[in-house]
Amino acid sequence: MRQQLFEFVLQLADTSLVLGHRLSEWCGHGPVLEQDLAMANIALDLLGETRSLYQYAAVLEGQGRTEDDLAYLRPATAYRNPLLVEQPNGDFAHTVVRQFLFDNYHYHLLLALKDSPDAPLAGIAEKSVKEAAYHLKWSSEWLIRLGDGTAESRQRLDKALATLWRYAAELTTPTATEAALQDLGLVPDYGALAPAMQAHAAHVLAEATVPTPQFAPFAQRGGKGGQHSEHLGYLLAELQYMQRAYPGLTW
Amino acid sequence: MRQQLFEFVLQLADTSLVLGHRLSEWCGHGPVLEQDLAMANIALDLLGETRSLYQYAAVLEGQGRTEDDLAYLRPATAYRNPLLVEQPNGDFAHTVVRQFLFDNYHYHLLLALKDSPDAPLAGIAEKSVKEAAYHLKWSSEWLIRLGDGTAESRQRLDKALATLWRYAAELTTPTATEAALQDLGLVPDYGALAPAMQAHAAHVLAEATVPTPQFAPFAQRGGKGGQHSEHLGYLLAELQYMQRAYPGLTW
Amino acid sequence: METLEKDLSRDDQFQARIDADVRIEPKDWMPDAYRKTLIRQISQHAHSEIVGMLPEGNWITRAPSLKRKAILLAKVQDEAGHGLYLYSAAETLGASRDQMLADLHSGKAKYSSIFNYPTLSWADMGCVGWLVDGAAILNQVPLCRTSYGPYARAMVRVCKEESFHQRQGFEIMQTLCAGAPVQKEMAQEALNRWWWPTLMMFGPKDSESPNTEQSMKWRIKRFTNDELRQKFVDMMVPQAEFLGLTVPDEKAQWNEARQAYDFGEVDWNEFWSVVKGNGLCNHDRLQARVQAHEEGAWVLEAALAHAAKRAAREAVAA
Amino acid sequence: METLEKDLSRDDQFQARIDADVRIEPKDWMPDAYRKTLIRQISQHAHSEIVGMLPEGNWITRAPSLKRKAILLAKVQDEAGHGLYLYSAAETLGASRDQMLADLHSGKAKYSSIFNYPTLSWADMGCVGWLVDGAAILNQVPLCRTSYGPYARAMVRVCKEESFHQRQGFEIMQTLCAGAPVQKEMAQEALNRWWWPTLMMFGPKDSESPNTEQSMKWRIKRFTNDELRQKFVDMMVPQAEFLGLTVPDEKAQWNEARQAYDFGEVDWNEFWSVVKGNGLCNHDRLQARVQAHEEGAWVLEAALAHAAKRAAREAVAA
Repeated sequence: MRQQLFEFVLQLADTSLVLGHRLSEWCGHGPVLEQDLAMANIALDLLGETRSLYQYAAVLEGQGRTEDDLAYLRPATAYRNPLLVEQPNGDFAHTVVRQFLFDNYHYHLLLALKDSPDAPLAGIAEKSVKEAAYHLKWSSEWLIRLGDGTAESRQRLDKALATLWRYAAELTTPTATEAALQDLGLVPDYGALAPAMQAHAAHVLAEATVPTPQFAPFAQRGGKGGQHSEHLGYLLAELQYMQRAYPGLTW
Repeated sequence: MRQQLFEFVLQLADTSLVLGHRLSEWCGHGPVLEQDLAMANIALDLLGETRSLYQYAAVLEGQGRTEDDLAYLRPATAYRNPLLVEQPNGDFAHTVVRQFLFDNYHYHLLLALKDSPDAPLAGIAEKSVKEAAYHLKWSSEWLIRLGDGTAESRQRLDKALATLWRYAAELTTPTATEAALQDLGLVPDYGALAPAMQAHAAHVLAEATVPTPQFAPFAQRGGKGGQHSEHLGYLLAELQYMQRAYPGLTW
Repeated sequence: METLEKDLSRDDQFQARIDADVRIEPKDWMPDAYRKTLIRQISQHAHSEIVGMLPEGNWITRAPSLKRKAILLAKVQDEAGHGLYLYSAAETLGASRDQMLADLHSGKAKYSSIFNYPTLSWADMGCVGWLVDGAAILNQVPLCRTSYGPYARAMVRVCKEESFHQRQGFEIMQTLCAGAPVQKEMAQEALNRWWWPTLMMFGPKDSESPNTEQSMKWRIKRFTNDELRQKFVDMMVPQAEFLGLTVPDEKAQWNEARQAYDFGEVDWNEFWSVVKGNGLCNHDRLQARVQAHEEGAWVLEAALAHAAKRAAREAVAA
Repeated sequence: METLEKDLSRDDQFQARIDADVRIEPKDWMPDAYRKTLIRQISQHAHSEIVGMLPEGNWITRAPSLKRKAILLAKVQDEAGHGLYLYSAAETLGASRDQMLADLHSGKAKYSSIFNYPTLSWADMGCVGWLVDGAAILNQVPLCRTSYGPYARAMVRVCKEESFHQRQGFEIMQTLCAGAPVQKEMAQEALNRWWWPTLMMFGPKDSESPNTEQSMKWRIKRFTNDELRQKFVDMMVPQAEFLGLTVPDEKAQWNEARQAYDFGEVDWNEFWSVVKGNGLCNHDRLQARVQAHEEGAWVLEAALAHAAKRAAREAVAA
């Protein structure tokens, strides 16, 4: 059980780290200063959550590894983030759609996780759920603006939805580890999260005047099992460069 | 003298490695299959030259370092390539202009270097100059096609020239090391290369119907002294990742 | 009625040439179905070479030594070359490269599904060479004797280079397996990912492969999918053992009675799902090709415009 | 004649308020030259914050620990915030953000030349915090008492955060200097590159700085360039010594008679060359800003279009 919880916490940590990394790539290059700030802010929240999760994972593992060991010294095939979050930024519409799909899952997951009988995990969720609520508000509002904005923004949004929707299902498709933890009641039943997630998505898409995308037969998964897209390797080469180049030092 | 020759050979090796890396980024993404092949071919030639140069540099240094140690285990600030070759690929016009500026220098340098009294260096130059002649032919022909092609190709070429011409002067501006080796007659006087280089550039630009760009006051230099643009760090993070992540292994 | 008999007789004559192992050449008469089948197969093969540049191209900039980088770059360059002469072979049948590319980009034409799997570690460069090229060679060696001349001659060259590539891939695996524990783990992890997809490279089971019979009759194909798959397993299981690796299939055991390896059932759901576009990389691969083509269009236009200008100038000068 | 006298008297009154250290507020009358000088200075300052995000943003994805990554990201975010409230301060003088950005993108408006130097190693994050923010604070602390109210209040907040950033930068340097030899070398190498450019941050020599007198009279400026540069050297040379580093200037020696550090001559050719656009990163920095602006234009348009649609719907509903 401890091993499974370790794996699950690691999966969450990898997910926040990778998405935070992607958002931080926008820093200094955002479409307007206010949104540059907003994305840096979300990246910072995710990074904070990442650190708490890795620290807890390190405790669960009990092998003396640190948060930095876990983040910087594992190869791509050991990373457990779902495919969605490693997808490149693309244009702002891609970033917004990726964020919306993640936030809708992340917020509802944390909302349930904060009642987990595992106190440390519940504590992290309790702290992060407030931030996640703000993230979901931000990405929902932007999805609406882009959908119900100009012809160009709508076209870009449609393309982003067509590209990214296929990665949504993996978020709530339990791995064997997640299923085992769900049976133990440590992790919420994803099926139980679905109505609230679907209701929110339906509301936002309706406001955005966008029909719900249908990509069921093309749902992509693999990342949570270590089967990633080729994008992750480049991301990690950059993220891990310093720790790889100068092993064992203090910064 | 041996130390200076080591530095010079290292500078040439870094230069070929970095430009070859840039060209190889096109592999599988070239504008047409034939040019994909041509760029891979040039990249391969440059990589071959790189290896000969690093191997010779390692001998000159006499510290037991290998070609891979020299390529994979030095930070950006220790790299000695001129700024031109680390500039990103941009569109095909940028790649062609970067290549033309480099080839025009590289070919004429090797042509003179093959008469260097330093036998190993002369040997490397002798082998590479034939390849460099082909490279210069390729980039010259493409510069002409783009300049005297369509309105769009001309516009893209002009933009590439405006962006990259400022990096040309560094190639033939001797560093203290180069000047010392020139005094010793081991390295050709760059001033003596200038007429042939200028004549070739003038001929190609005329065929391309492009006026010679004038950017003298904005000539950029620094790379040969270790002052790079921020592009090099990312390139090296990728290039060096495996050796950094798994130090000391055989592949 | 006369025409029909004449056609029948042409068909018979054609088949007689095939049966006598006489090569069909571009100018020879051939049945439409033969031509279409060949165009589909050769262009698909050409597309596979071009798309196949991407998973290996993905590691050129990150190769762990300069020597490996040079070998890998040369290999990917060879694949571009294979693509070029396969497109040329298809052109001898009346297909145009533009149309073949348009079919690739629209999703109408296929390429080998194996390239819809990602390359995630350096060991994948070993597995792609050793297993993927190994399977390709088994598929392709019989094609050196295929009935259509230009295709057969192209395949002779392709197979020669492929077997060189395959040895390089095996050598990468050998080096990893003789290296540090972390390298051997990397090799095993890659084998785990690539084993089943390479078994799929031989196509559906014979019972699900309706075209096999006609293709064999035309000597475009000389072995069935299942025959080749068995041959592959029989070849690779001992090689994996030699490397000290384990193929991820508990059923892969020597069968003394059959004098062959038994092996488990391929996940055909996954096979069809990837064929239909749902592999991890289908979208990215096609996107990369389409993008290269669209973003490169102006280059080709410029080259054509310049050639036309030059020709006009030379005409005036003459 | 009467108007002129009235204006003169307004000018006198204005100067009298300045001399009495009374804050000028947006609705107060002010001379055109004062307004223009302030708009130029504040917008330049805002641009510097925004362009200044780039050299540090360059290391966010490569920060060597999660903690340092979080600190750096927060710092760059603060800079975006500074940019925002400095643009607001300039807007109180009648400048529009659109116009200020257009001037930045066309090259008409300047930003601090220090950001035209590249960040090449992690130690640069230390030097930028320690030296660049250190120099900025010396330039900016007097601005907390500057005569124009909104600017002065913005600077109070900016300076508070900057001094926090400066301490973080120094801490990076301390960690490097207390670390492995390779880390200390990295710190020294970065100091060698940043030392002289930071001395240039105080602007040209007083004898070459014609605007200083008027700016001091208006209390937009309170110390001369050379005074601040001396103050900086006097502060930083001992800090470098404390770190065990050597500033790259043999002339940097304590002068007992002056009770100050002597130091060498700044390379003013380099200074003017970078100001004129010839720094290593001028082109890339401006390009990055222009590109973000151009590629982001559709986002702003969409937001405005949506707001208009929503307002129209609400008007109908009301």
